[in-house]
Amino acid sequence: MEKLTIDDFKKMISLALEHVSARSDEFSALDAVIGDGDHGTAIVQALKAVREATDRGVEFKTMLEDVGFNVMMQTSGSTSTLLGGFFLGMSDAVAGTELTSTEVLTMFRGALEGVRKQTKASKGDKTMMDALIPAVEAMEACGSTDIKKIMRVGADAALQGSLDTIQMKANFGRARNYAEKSIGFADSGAASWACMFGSFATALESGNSCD
Amino acid sequence: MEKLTIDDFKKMISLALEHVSARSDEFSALDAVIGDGDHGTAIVQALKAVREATDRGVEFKTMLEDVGFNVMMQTSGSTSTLLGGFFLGMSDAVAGTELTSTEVLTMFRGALEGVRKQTKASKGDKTMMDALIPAVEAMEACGSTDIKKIMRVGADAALQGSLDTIQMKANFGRARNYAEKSIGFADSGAASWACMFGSFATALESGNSCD
Amino acid sequence: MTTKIMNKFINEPAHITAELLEGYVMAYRDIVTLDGDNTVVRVQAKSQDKVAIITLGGAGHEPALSGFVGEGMLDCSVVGDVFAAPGAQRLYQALVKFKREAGILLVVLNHSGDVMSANMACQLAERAGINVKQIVTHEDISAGLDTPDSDRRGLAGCIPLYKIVGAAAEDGKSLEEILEIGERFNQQIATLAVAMGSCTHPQNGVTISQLAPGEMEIGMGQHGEGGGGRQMLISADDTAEKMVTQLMAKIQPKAGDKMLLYINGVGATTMMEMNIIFRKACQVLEATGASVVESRIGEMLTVQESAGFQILLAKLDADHVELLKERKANAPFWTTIGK
Amino acid sequence: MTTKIMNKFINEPAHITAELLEGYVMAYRDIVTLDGDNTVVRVQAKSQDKVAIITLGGAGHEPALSGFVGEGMLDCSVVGDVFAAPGAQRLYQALVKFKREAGILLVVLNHSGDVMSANMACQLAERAGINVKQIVTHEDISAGLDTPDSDRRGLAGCIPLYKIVGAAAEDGKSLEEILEIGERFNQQIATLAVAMGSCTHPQNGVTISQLAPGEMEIGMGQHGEGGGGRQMLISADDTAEKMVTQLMAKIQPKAGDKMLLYINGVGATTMMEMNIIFRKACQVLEATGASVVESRIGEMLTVQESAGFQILLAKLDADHVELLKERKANAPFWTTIGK
Ligand SMILES: Nc1ncnc2c1ncn2[C@@H]1O[C@H](COP(=O)(O)OP(=O)(O)O)[C@@H](O)[C@H]1O
Ligand SMILES: Nc1ncnc2c1ncn2[C@@H]1O[C@H](COP(=O)(O)OP(=O)(O)O)[C@@H](O)[C@H]1O
Ligand SMILES: [Mg+2]
Ligand SMILES: [Mg+2]
Ligand SMILES: [Mg+2]
Ligand SMILES: [Mg+2]
Repeated sequence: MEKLTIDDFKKMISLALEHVSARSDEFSALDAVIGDGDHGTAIVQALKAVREATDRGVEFKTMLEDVGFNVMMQTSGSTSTLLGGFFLGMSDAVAGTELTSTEVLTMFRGALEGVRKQTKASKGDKTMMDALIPAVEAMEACGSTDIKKIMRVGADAALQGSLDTIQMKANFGRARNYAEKSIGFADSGAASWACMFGSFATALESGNSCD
Repeated sequence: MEKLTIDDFKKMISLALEHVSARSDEFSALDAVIGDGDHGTAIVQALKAVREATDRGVEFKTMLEDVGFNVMMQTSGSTSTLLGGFFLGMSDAVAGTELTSTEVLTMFRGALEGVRKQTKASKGDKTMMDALIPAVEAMEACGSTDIKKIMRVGADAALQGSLDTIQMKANFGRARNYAEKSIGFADSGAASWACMFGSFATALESGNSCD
Repeated sequence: MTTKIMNKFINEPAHITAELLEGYVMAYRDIVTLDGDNTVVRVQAKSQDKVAIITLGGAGHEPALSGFVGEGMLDCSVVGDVFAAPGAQRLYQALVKFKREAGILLVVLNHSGDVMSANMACQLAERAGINVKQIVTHEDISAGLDTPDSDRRGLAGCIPLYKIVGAAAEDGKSLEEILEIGERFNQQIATLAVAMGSCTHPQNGVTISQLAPGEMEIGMGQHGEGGGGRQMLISADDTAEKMVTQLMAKIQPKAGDKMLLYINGVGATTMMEMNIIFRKACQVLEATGASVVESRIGEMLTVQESAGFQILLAKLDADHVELLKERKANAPFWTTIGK
Repeated sequence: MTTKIMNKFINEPAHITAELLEGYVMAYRDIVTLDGDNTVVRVQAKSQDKVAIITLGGAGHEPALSGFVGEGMLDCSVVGDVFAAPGAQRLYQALVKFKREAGILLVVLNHSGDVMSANMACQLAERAGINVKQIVTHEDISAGLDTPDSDRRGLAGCIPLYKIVGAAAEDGKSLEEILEIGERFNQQIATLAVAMGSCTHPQNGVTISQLAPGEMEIGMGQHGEGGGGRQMLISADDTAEKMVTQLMAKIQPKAGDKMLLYINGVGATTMMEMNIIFRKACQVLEATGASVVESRIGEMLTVQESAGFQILLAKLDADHVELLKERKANAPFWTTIGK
């Protein structure tokens, strides 16, 4: 797979919404352990707003900007700004109606930068960054030009990163106050973002529409 | 037993406080079914105030007035006024340091009148009146001049009256709002007043100090 | 009855009332103070030529009743133990303190303990030549619309009444005038309570009128005593509509009427929920063409940690609106800037 | 996590925030109104030449934060969903509406969602030439006395801050002056929370940070997130003493200091209990020779039906006392008559 079209991107988002929705209760439960128990609700709402804006998109830069603002307009909580930053960062990095594999990498690097504008959290702080950073780094490191392959490598790294949070002590977000007691459960955001990256990869692999 | 002395009266009150305290939780439980669950606490507090004032008494009229006011000063709730009225009514009816059997009857008739000034409840309304009215009526009807005997007759009638409340529907006090649902449990006040009358009788029968 | 572990921040249960009143007057020392045990009075007494407004009632309903002692509302509240009317003798002593030519208005909630204490205290007061009149509140409609006044309880409706008679007294009106204004309001207000989840009596740990999870009871009393029927929990909108419809049957609002609509939280129910209830209640009410000119949502008269609330609905006359909204009041739990 | 039967008066969970805000502005229509979704503003706008005060935060904490919109306090609150910061874009739109020469002060509670939304909105606002400054509150001491500001949460301490900066803005002070007054207060206030019994998230029924009956936790956060250590319930006096001693270690009151002492109820804990807590806290505090000149007991910032409370302790400078007590405020949940 050498090009990523707007339609491909729409499929990625659709499948992410579907999979994340199916596991929503699990993410809320994780958030209840060391947060306020609403991450499942929040991430589903946010992805709905993402999908709504993606649906009306025809060009990457404007669509991704629209997505970022729509998420921050329609939804609430940390996830609103983090996911808003993610898509605004993508929008800053790319343009057009089709992306090459290099542009896809640029887009995800932009996404990471966009999130970094919102939070100082880095790897090891037990946040969604523990899924996102390894994912982007692995995608860049894999050396392939097959977008399908690149996405799967990112997804696997995100999943591993999310599992790694189980042993971490939280330093950011509401969970910080639990300190040592936060060890033993995955971070809800890392888990949901890993699920999202997994869906991105599957959507490209399956080839058929996922709605 | 032909005379009731101040000391006898003090013994009656002491034993009533002792017995009612022992059954306090039961009276609160009954009050919880159709009231606010505090009658046990209330009647014990009230009898403590009664005893405190009785302890310093040397003459019936002044002692009983002091008792009435002390109850209404130191304690709270319906019981405060009902018991206050009971002793003020006694005070209105008798005087001296010893009472004959006729005077004892007059005293209890006065007590009933004192309570009647406070409430319009009568027999069958599922209140403490269902213990008090039968008690006073039975004492007057029994024809004996033995104060011990009179007191026991009153106690038995109070007990029977209190048991009769189980089948009654409440018309007075907080319990009124329960209407039909109030049937099946004794009224807490009837139960505690019956206990008090029972203690009065036992105190005279036992002869020995009960503290 | 069940006794559960008592999840309350208290010390010796027998000291609850004394300690809570002490804490309360410490926190609001600019406005209220204790004058003898269990008697809360204003720091800056109202002038002697005006009618004094006194009330009485058990503790455990905070901020009621003492939260409303202050300029433009109550001069004095005489407090009983938790859920218990104060003794008549204590109330009588307060009447003696506030004895004055202008007279005293005693506001009594219709609960048998309070009524008995008030009656006995007034008997004693009359003998002492004290000019005191009673208003008995009885706005609970749960016993049925045709039930005589004496058989209906007084719920949180006493609170706007305090504001109305308090402002009238501050205006210098006579005892007879104030009585008339207050009784007129009394006839035009109705309250209905709903409970969901019970409370624990803080002195003996007894759970009063237990409700199963998912159950609610409309017509609940102010001490957890039951009332109307139990039913499964329904939505906020359905609850609000059901309750306000019953209240409207009593008050009969018409187009152009000026209404008071309060939601009084009794404990655990959140203001979030009460806002949602108010929304629907107000919509249903205003569909008649009547308009809500005075509203409040909050915990005014509570029942420990019970879940539930009371809806208060009243038709206001022009003088009631003025006294409620345009006269200054400065009590710890009720401040009106006034005009 | 456990999901229990949700004993709440709500309708469709997804509509909670919209409906509660609708009900709220209906009840207090003289004072507040909605200006777009989730944005509460004053009915009578402050004049353009004065600094506007805006805050943001999740719903589910009623009466906070929107309860404090009104003359002399907030001009606007931007509300997120239950326990969730509003999106940055929505907040940015409020900043656009309140754009003015005099500038905008944005009061942000230190919670990562709120901080992230505020930062992004301020980035957008700067690009649009809007003059906005932030004050971030972080008075929770549960993370330890030496913990940097950025790692401490903002609890109910924002509420007296709203009064102080709101009054300063109404006085016509400049944005820089207001910022200085507010930051000075911010450094002199400390808050500590205790929880007993958990709450249910009203949208998903999840029970947050469950505590066993008879257990309590000092240092609890504002959304049921845990904090300090759990322990068995102790008496009210011991709890108050323990908490106020920790607060005093931070604030260091000395003889002659003028203090603020508030008890903020978070839900199910009764005002009866809070009065008892206040009594002891005040006694311990005043034993230092400092005196409490400003106090409140009540539910200001709640956490659904959680049991527990927060103690707020601050040392007040002369201007803080004046702004708190002598300036008029007229918000639905905060009225000061003023001098
Ligand atoms: N400051 C932060 N930096 C990075 N990630 C964060 C931060 N705050 C929260 N998160 C992420 O967001 C997740 C919680 O999201 P959510 O429950 O939707 O937000 P909220 O904390 O506002 O309730 C956390 O598990 C974490 O992964
Ligand atoms: N109006 C009344 N007339 C007669 N007895 C009453 C009346 N009100 C209450 N009682 C009696 O008092 C009992 C309740 O007493 P208590 O619990 O101490 O008072 P309260 O109802 O104030 O909590 C009732 O069971 C009943 O026997
Ligand atoms: Mg969360
Ligand atoms: Mg009782
Ligand atoms: Mg009682
Ligand atoms: Mg949240």
